[in-house]
Amino acid sequence: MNTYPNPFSEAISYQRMEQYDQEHLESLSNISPMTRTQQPIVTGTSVLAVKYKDGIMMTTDCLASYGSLARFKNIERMIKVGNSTIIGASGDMSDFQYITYLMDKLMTKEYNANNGQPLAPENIYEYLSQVMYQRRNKFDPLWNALVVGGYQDGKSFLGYVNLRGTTYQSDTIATGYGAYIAQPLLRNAVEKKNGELFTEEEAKKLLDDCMRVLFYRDARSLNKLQRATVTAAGVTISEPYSLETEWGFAEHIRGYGA
Amino acid sequence: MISEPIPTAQPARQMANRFDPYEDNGGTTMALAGEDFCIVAADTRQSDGYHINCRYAPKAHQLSDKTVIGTSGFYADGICLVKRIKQRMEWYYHQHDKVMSTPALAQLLSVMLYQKRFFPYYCFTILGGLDEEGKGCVFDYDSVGNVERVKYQAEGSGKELLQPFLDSQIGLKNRATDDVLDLTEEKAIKIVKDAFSSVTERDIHTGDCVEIYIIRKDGIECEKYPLKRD
Amino acid sequence: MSSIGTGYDLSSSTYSLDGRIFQVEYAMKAVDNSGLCIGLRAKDGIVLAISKLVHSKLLVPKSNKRIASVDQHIGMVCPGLIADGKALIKRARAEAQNYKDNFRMPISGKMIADRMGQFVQAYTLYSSVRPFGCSTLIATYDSVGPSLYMIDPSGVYWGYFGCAVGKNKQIAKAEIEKLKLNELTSRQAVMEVARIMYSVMEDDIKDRDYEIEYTWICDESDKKHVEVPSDLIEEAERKAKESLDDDDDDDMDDE
Amino acid sequence: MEYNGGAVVAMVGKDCVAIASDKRFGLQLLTLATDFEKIYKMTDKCYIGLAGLATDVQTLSQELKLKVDLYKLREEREITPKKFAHLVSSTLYDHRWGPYFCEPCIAGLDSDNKPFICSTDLIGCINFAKDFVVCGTTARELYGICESFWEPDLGPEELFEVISQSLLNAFDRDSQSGWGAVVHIITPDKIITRHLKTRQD
Amino acid sequence: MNTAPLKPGEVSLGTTIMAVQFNGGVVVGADSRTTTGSYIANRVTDKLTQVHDHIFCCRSGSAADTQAIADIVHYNLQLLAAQEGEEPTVQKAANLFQQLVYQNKDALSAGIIVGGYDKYNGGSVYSVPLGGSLHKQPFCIGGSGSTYIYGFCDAEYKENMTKEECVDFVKRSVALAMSRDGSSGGVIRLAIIDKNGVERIFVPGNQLPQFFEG
Amino acid sequence: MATKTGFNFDNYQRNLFLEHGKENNMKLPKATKTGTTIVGLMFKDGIVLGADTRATEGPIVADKNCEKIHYIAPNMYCCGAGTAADTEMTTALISSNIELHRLNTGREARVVTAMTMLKQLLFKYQGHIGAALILGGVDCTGPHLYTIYPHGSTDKLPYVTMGSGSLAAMAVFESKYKKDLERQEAIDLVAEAIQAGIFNDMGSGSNVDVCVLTKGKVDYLRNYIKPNVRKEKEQVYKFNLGVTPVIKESIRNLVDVVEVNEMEIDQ
Repeated sequence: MNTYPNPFSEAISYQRMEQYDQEHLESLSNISPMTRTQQPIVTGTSVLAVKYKDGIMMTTDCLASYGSLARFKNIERMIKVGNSTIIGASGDMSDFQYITYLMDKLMTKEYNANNGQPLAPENIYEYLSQVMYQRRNKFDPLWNALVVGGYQDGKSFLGYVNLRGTTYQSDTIATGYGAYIAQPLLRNAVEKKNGELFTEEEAKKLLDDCMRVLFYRDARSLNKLQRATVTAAGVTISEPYSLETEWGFAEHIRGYGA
Repeated sequence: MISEPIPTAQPARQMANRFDPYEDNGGTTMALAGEDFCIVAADTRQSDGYHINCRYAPKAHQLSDKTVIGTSGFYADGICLVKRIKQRMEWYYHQHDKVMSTPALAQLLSVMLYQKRFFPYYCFTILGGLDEEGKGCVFDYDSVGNVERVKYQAEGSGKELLQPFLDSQIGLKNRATDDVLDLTEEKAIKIVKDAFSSVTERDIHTGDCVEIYIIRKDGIECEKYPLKRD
Repeated sequence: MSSIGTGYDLSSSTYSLDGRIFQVEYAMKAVDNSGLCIGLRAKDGIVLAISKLVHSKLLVPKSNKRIASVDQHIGMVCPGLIADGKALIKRARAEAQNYKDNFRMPISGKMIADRMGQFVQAYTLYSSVRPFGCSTLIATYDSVGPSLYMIDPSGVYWGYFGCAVGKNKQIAKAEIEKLKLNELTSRQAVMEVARIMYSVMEDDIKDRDYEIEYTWICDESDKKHVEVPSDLIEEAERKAKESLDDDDDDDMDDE
Repeated sequence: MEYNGGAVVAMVGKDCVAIASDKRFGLQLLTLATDFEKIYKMTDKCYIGLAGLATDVQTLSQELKLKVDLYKLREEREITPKKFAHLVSSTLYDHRWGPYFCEPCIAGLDSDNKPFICSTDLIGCINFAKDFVVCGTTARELYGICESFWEPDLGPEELFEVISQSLLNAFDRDSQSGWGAVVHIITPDKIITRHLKTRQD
Repeated sequence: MNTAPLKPGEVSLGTTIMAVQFNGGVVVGADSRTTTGSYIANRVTDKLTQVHDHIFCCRSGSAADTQAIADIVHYNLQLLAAQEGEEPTVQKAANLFQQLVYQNKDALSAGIIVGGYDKYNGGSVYSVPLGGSLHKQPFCIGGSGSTYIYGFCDAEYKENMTKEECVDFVKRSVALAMSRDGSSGGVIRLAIIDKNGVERIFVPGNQLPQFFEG
Repeated sequence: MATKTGFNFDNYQRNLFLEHGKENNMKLPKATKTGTTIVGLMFKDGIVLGADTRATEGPIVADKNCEKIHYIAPNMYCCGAGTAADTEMTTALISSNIELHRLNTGREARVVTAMTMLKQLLFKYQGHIGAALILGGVDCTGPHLYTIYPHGSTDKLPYVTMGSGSLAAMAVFESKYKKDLERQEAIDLVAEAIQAGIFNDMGSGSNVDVCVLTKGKVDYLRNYIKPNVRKEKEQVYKFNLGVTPVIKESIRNLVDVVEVNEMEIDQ
């Protein structure tokens, strides 16, 4: 039997297309405020920080990755805020630069007010936590895990906040892969000291040891680091330096089995 | 794997396409009401997946001389909720020149949770304290503000593990004999400690330390009881 | 300013017959009534100073600052009507932040002066508003180096090596002109400012309670606008008073 | 698991073991029967409790019973609980890629009357425990309460009270199990079976 | 997509691999990083697999797949050598690899470079990329890190290099790729294959050639 | 009766239907996983293997003291992480095959043989058998240590870790490993690595198992360290007898109780 093409089919399909387009557009516009969410693009890896005798010590490497590409190797991932606080960031670098700007804005406001009561690290941490939490409420998070370290009036402060506004304070903090790789070593070292604080040398060695392990095991890390301290003397961020690494044991490994 | 020749470097896509605003930081809270006292307890572990963020991140917060709140679930939401309640209490205090009572707080909390019905606080809340008559009271919430006044309640990651135990020991359920509950403060604290140590054995999200708030008419005491850290 | 308004002075949107805007000129009078304010640009920075009467013994000493920071590298003082000055400072801060919001860099001295000049000038155009009753001294230290600007109520602004506003400004200006500002360090400039302040104010202050505020922005202050260290102020004021006493002695000798 | 619901628990006592289950048979939240016991006798002194999809519970219990009986015919001796556990394990692992939807608990006394309990997951990973094992939709509740109530060296009657109280209070907090319970206490010389009075909601 | 993507949790050789002919033989080289996600599961992997006395393969892609293929080829070449009574040619080895990869292209993710020496052809290099095609080349690079050094290699490669020049070329190329590719890193392993046999060279991670970092 | 060997796929289609069918969305019960920290270390005279002892079902601890170091042969042991049943059955199967191999050849099996068997088995199942293994042993060619991933890839290294706690454990190894450690140093280092997993990874917990393999000798140190013993409970929850409501009771006697008359015995 022959079949005849439906003379209206084209019209119908056209109509349907239109309808589809309309619906499609509507659905797009409906979800558009929710789909603003991005993903991290240029990213930094772990931040490590510990409390020690004189204050806070923090370390990051100098790498910003673009996916698996080691794109920028001279990035500073720690910023000084005021004279007694430092912020270290892992995650998206554009968001971190925005946070840097926010901090500058906040500190300029404080500077202008000149009220004789400089913002304490706790205050900066609280502000930052609120910013992070409010941005997650807008489904437009700042894609970072941040560590705030500070030292003021003889008290050390160390706090963590991430893209969802989750916060905690601890004697040792590590973000990114550091949370899995370095944090066990840091906690162990703290427990071994039995409540005593690290000396500067001990803290340096501990963080360097952790960064070395991270360099061995984190594919987004670089052996070019910076170390920052916050003490009664203020904030210092060191020049980039490298660590000694060990590869000798691998020379005689051959193959994967037989 | 990364397929052999990549045309250009691709940005990382390790995160889910759509941002998930929630995180489950785990933790167990419980409260029980005695005749003239109330106990609110919460463990202090904050976790994310299999990772322990922090061994001491308090989940129970004192709101007044008569009220303590415990929240578990998403830590940031819990903290935000507690902050907002404290603010509302402050306003109430300045308007009425008195501290908000526990039942009034309980109602307020329900409203505040329901206000975020369509973007809820992902936290499981328990409010414990003394009511206007000085009797212990416990209010239990779901994440969108359903509230119930109960004698005892567990919430959070260890809820299912803990609740039957309380049913048996405080609710005296399923007993053929006429057992009478003589719940003294010491006994209640013992039960709370055992409850948490049992939950810690089996629930991976609970551990490190439990903070036990004992609310009496002459004030609140907080006792820390260490738990296993594995 | 001897002319009488004769009806052309009721609005800043109205010129007088000889092409003047009396409201603006009156505003300048308001500035002249202010306590003396001096800005000096030395070779490595800028010093700002302003004297002010303390209206009441109940005020906390050194409170009610007149010199404000607009950004870390910008100091600003508005001799004249205090409230007008506050409004200008607020505006300047907004301008500085706005510049940063857009360009993520600190605003230059030239730009902030220009923006503020335009703002002040806008208030000379409309019948519904009153020109600002204050001048504005802006001290900045940016990538080009230290610079000092002064905006008067008409909105006109110039860059200066040294300027003085307020009571006895003519005498102060004459004193400033004697200085070799290109060779002066900021520290020396503080000394000079204190000396001029005391010598010029002499008569007014004899029996009234006053304070002088000093701020600077120079290499020593890390290019940030801060108050001059108190030990330096003390030293400067002590020397200023000594030289005054010398002058008095001289006067006596003359008599 | 959640389709039919169910709770099984087994505990070790002093020279005795106990195994208990609820009696509900449901279709999700709808209760169809309240006489569905999930514990099956394998040998005189070895019982297995199976929680999970009812059809698999029955199929698996019959398959296991067949294997146990064949073992007896072939070997002319009773299978010991431990061997039985491995039998269950390998039976389940056979179905690694299409598993039976059920989790067994095994309780028994071996030839020296030493208590033995264990449970396995649905693909046969054995969990040898020295205190108690649980499975079914009420597992979380049971884990919590047993952890508090169980003590070493309980006599048969004490063990009965502990396992019963654990089970009753646990499944009262689980909507998918309950409606009666049965407890078997296995001692060297007798098996005591008790049916418990429970809430019927 | 007709090649298998990596299965969840699979271990991958993000990898930079390379083989270059010189007058008298070939040099094969590789980094030593094996990753799961961005965790480095093995930082000193040996990705140069000897499949016969004078034949090597460099593996990139799924570790499991490439190991399985290499094992099979290794077995077959030994069998072949015994049957034919002489060493297999590099081309034969390459053909075996090509067959395996092509016939199982929907199940495998393996990019392989075969390099070796035989008495008929001297040193030769073959590439077997993802789909299972076979390409004879004077030099060949592969793996995720290779994308960063195509330009460098094209610019620097010269025909008829001496052994020393060739080793230096491979070392610098692999080091450059490792410095930019997060999935490559660790140490550089090299093997020089010529008529005299195999010489292995090991460059530890702290003695890599240095380049601009910024 | 002909016995079928290998896996039984009878329920496969049915389960697909139950889980994904039109009106069904039954959840498959969770198989027991061992989140796990397992490690292996080569020292002067042999191999030290280590494991924690926690098995989990989702967020619940299913077994507090399970054994994750499995026997393969008298000179070989294997730690398993991943799906518990898979590690259990895979190692048991290979163990049995190695034993047959030993009987066939009349020689002690080599570690590399077991490794090859394991990797070929796991590769065959393309990662669906969720077993991540650390194989250690000493044979006539000396000590050997391998990791085998679920997809069938292997690594040969002097120190290895696997499981959810592998990062924590590896951190310890990377910062403290040295070549040619003494036996006790090696055991201590392994114990420290496992404890890093136990205390920092929630998938790992309870006790430390250690297995030391040297030429001709195996020391299986079950529960070598017990850092997580539960504290004494605050009180004992004993119930009065008769507290539970009973509807009916039946007793099945296993022993016939016969009244024996002493007199009759005497006769």
